[in-house]
Amino acid sequence: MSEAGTNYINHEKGIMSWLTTVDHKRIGLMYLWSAVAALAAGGFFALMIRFQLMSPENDLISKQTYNQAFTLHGVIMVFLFIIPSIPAALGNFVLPIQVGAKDVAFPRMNLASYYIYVVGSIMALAAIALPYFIEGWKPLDAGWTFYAPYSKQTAGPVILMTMAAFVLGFSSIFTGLNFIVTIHKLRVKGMGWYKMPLMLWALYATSILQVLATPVIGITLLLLAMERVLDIGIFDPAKGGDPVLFQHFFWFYSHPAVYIMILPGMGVISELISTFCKKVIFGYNAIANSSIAIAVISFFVWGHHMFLSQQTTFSSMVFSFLTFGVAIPSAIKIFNWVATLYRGSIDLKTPMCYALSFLFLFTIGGLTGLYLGTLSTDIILHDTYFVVAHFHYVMFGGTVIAFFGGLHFWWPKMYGVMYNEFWGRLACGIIFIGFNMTFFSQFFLGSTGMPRRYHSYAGDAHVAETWKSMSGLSTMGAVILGCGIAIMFINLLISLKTGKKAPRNPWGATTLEWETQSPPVHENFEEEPKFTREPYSY
Amino acid sequence: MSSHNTAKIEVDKSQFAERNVSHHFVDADQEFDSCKMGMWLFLLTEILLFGGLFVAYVVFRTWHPETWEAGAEHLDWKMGAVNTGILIASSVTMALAIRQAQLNDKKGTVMLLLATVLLASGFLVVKYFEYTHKFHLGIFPGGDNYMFPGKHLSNEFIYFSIYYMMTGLHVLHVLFGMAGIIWVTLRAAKGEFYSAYYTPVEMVGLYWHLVDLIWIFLFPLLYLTK
Amino acid sequence: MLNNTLAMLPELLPPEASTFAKDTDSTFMFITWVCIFFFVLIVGLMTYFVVKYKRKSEDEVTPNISHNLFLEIIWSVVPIILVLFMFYWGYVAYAKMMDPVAVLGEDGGEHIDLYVNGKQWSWDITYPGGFTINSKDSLKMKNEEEFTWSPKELISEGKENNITSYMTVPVNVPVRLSMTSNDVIHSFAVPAFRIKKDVILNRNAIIWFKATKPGLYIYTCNEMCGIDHGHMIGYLRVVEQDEYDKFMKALDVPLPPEKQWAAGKKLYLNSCSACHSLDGSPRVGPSWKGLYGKKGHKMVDGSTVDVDDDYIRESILNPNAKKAEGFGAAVMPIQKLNEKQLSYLMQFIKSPDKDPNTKPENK
Amino acid sequence: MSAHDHHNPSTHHPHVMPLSMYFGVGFGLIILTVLTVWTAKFMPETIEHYTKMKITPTIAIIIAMFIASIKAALVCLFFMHLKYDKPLNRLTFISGLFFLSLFFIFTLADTLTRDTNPTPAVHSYMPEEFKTITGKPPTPYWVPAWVGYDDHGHKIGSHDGHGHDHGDHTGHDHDHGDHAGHDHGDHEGHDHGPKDKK
Repeated sequence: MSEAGTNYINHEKGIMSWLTTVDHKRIGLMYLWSAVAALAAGGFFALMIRFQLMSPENDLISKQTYNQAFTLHGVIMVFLFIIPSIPAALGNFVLPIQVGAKDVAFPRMNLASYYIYVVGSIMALAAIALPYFIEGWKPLDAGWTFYAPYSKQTAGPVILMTMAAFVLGFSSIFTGLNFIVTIHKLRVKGMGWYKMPLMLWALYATSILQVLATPVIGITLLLLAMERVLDIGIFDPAKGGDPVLFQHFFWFYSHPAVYIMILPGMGVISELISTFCKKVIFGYNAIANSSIAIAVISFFVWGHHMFLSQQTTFSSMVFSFLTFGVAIPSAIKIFNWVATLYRGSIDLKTPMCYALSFLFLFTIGGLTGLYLGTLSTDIILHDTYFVVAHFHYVMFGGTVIAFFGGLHFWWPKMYGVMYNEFWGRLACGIIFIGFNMTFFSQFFLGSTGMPRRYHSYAGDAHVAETWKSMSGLSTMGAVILGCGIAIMFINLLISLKTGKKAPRNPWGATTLEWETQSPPVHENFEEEPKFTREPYSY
Repeated sequence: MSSHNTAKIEVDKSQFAERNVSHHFVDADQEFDSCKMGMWLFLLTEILLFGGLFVAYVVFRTWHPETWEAGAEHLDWKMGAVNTGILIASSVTMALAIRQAQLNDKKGTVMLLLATVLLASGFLVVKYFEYTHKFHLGIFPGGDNYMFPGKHLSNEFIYFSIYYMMTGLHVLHVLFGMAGIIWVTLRAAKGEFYSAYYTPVEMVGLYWHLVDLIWIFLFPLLYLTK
Repeated sequence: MLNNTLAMLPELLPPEASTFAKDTDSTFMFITWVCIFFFVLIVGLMTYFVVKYKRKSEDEVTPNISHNLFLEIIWSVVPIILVLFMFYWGYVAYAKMMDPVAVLGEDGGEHIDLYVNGKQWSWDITYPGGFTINSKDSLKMKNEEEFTWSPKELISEGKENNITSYMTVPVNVPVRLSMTSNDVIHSFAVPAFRIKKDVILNRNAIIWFKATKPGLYIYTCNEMCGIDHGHMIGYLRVVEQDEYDKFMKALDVPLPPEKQWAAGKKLYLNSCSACHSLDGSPRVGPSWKGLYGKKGHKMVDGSTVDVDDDYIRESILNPNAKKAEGFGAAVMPIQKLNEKQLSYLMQFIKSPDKDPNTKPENK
Repeated sequence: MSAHDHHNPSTHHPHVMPLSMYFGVGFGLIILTVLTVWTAKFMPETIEHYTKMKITPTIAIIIAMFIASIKAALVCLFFMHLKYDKPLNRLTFISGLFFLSLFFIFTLADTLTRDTNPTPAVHSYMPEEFKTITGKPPTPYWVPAWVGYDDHGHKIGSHDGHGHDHGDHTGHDHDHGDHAGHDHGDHEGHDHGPKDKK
């Protein structure tokens, strides 16, 4: 079919061949580097926040800049980085190969999704930059949640940013839609549903969420923009509207959205643990079904973000009850992964190091969720640093760590080179330490009552010392964390130049993507793939 | 599932351009099924997009039923009924256009698609008169713009906010649908669609039926509130 | 040993200063122990497995353990039972907090009603008698004073007005906060009391609490509300009943003369400006421009009066006794003002244009 | 169909419906539209004329939604071919309705139970800001099906003699003040119009 030595990277040359490609692998790479750029930007704002909060009465940056920093940190990390990171970057790359197809079901739509993402990103960038150039515009400071009526009142470019998020939503919908159809219709002959790699289950569950939840954020943001333009009064209490309704709308998407973020991470971890234990995954059906269960249940629980927002006690009770329903499938997954380790042949390669730190961090993230799902303890913790810490343990300790692990796992497949194991593992260790320093300290900040989004903090006599020392620790950790991530990417980038050539299957994994060459040829497989062995059969 | 009159139709090669299946699909059935499933998923997103507005409608209506009744007084249910009829008729012509494409009737397909566009423009014309009438009365969308001078309840504008949001979004969908129909009409005129390949007509048709579907609910909810 | 180790950790929770704290904290500690148990279990097993089953050779063969129904049932059912407990305790405590009338008794006992009004970017707490304490004052005051600040000393030093800078509640008396917002969403939180609730414009929120431990505590705004969100904090004192009485008395001390006119203006803006203009144009009622001191002010019934202190006083307290000409149809609501507020307002009416205290010669 | 005839598109065979089906369904839709209008506009009077029974807006909307659902089902099943389609597509559509219903149910679970929110304590020292909170937060107004409405859209039984003539589009009379007060009279949004004191 193709000459020896050609692959999807050198199959066509020139910048135009990339910009007009419909090859899912190339689109995956473009998504990957765009998301990494977003990570860098979001990280920059995160460091800005941390340096500001290093000591109590700090005035490193102005209040206005601080508010902008946490808003943009949230918006960029959520909409530009985490949501596309695993599904659109890694998922795009591996999903069609894992199902044994030549491409996703709608390749042109896939490219369109990328360009929509680019347009959305440019709009977001404009919303960040324009206030510094246009007279009368103020930096965006409504927080990534855009809660009405503050988002109606603030002078920042809320409309531009909500429209950016609206556009990015389409990108997300297109990716999800593509994945669902690809998994349903393009699986290689012989691959039944329960013979799919767990990564596919996770991506499938994610896609369901993307397709079903994203339109609701679309209409929410549209209504918010209309609220600002026309003053329609649906969310504005001054006009007889209901800001709590905005929160219902917002969280109907944004709660499932955190599962859009974490589920693909869980899929990656399933692959990693099984591969590097060289052992069949424990409880395949349980893990697969729990992915779907999480996806469905996540639609029932959004109200746990609103226990104190004048939602009625009745519905808080219902939401709290259902929230615990989502804890169970997550717990089941963790137990299954640990059980997979039992009597395995554990090889501590870099991706496995990430998988293990995922287990450690996600366990903390998941368990601390229990405090927030419980009604009475949520009263102490709601809108404090505890929530920030919990969220980062799940999103960073979960998704981003899984993303890094997956990136190392599939790097040889993407670029056909092996990175340096020593530096890879070292970076993983530094990230692990830096992360825990940054965010574990924030649990104490939150439980003692330090609210989030505070530019400076005094604290009352009882907790002033705690707040001061923990914030300082957190800032130190953030610096270490940033260094770790930098080392990781430098190591990966250096490998492009100097890395050993990767074999077809460097890890001894069982899924279909390892049966093609590294990097794969243009249409993925040199010859028609055959589904000869089930995943995880060692 | 075998059906009555399939597979017996001869394709006139002089009239139609034969089409190949995209490279990554195994066969035409797989391609058609994939497209259709993709379209259904897309329609789901549309349903949920409008879902938000319907939720807002129900919430505010249960809170302020008297506002709803007062607001609906200003709507002309006759115009709404006419528009409902127009959209139903356009749905019929759209469905028939797909049928004619399946039957290799190029001319019929094009004519029916054009009829659909025509009916859609009729819908827009009626909507135009409705909107301008309201603007004339001072009923503009939004709390600050609402300046209807007659007697009204203090929060009546919320009814019209929701009215304008719902119908406005629906009108946008009508416009997108029309663009889609014109696009497939042009392609149909070139003879690109025939019994084995009419996927775009079918997709645009599904979209158009959804537009009709949403109006079916909007009509009683907005116009027949009394 | 364990206690020593725990003592080295930073404080986990703020001091327990209300009746809610016990319920909440016991649930909190229960969850904490569950978390510690599962964390140690999971990470312990993980570490043990990683050490024990580290790959020794490339061609190791692993057993095919695909699942174990018994284990899977165990680790599904045990968490379900545990979270049901969490849910139940959490709900019971939360319901008590959200509507604790049944516990504290709306009419069954004494309670204090305070009004909390969140605005960008401070809290107004209104006390019986209409006195309002602003959170910014306590912030200022706290920065000036040491943490060892003692209200008793201040009173003995004659700095009563300093006391009134702090929101103050008595110990062991139920307090009901009716809360609303002036603009965007704020969230009133007192970590030491374990209470928190969002406040929304045009919407009322209620929190009950009963403080149990005297001291100085922080209260915060927890919902992003704009540029100064981080400064929308204040300090409140929990004091014994006798000190609370002193506090209420201190509130009752008249304002210093230079602040009285401003207080009157505030009253005007709150209650009078809708009907009485200051620029001479008639609204629902007569304008106040040049009103004071006017001789022969015509009434509806044809009589005339001189506008002096007595007339103004009567017009405020019994507004419809004498109506000015041209305003016969207007009905002015009776104003509920106490003596002090009345005197502030009258100072303002006498000289609506400028504060007489700044230019004594105008008097 | 074998995997070898990659470029032979004629493997797809359409499922053609008879013309009668399209016209039948179209006709049915028109009839149901007429029925909707009749039930909403004329049926209440007819029924009241003969049985003295009031058709409340709640009943009316339930009937209208029922008919609309039938119409929607007709469009989905026949025009959109769901009846003859793959079960997967039917499942897709139904799952959408399922998740939409979740959106409705859980949002309404909150908004319809709002009356459990307490009113502010009433004291003479209540600050201005609280006086604008009239009674309750947006009161859930779950109109019981047996409560009727009079011609002015007011609940039957609430005789406050404050008739609103909504048909009068040009009315500039004494109620103009009501309109002017609308800009800042936001709180009235929570009140029921007829009870406005102005």
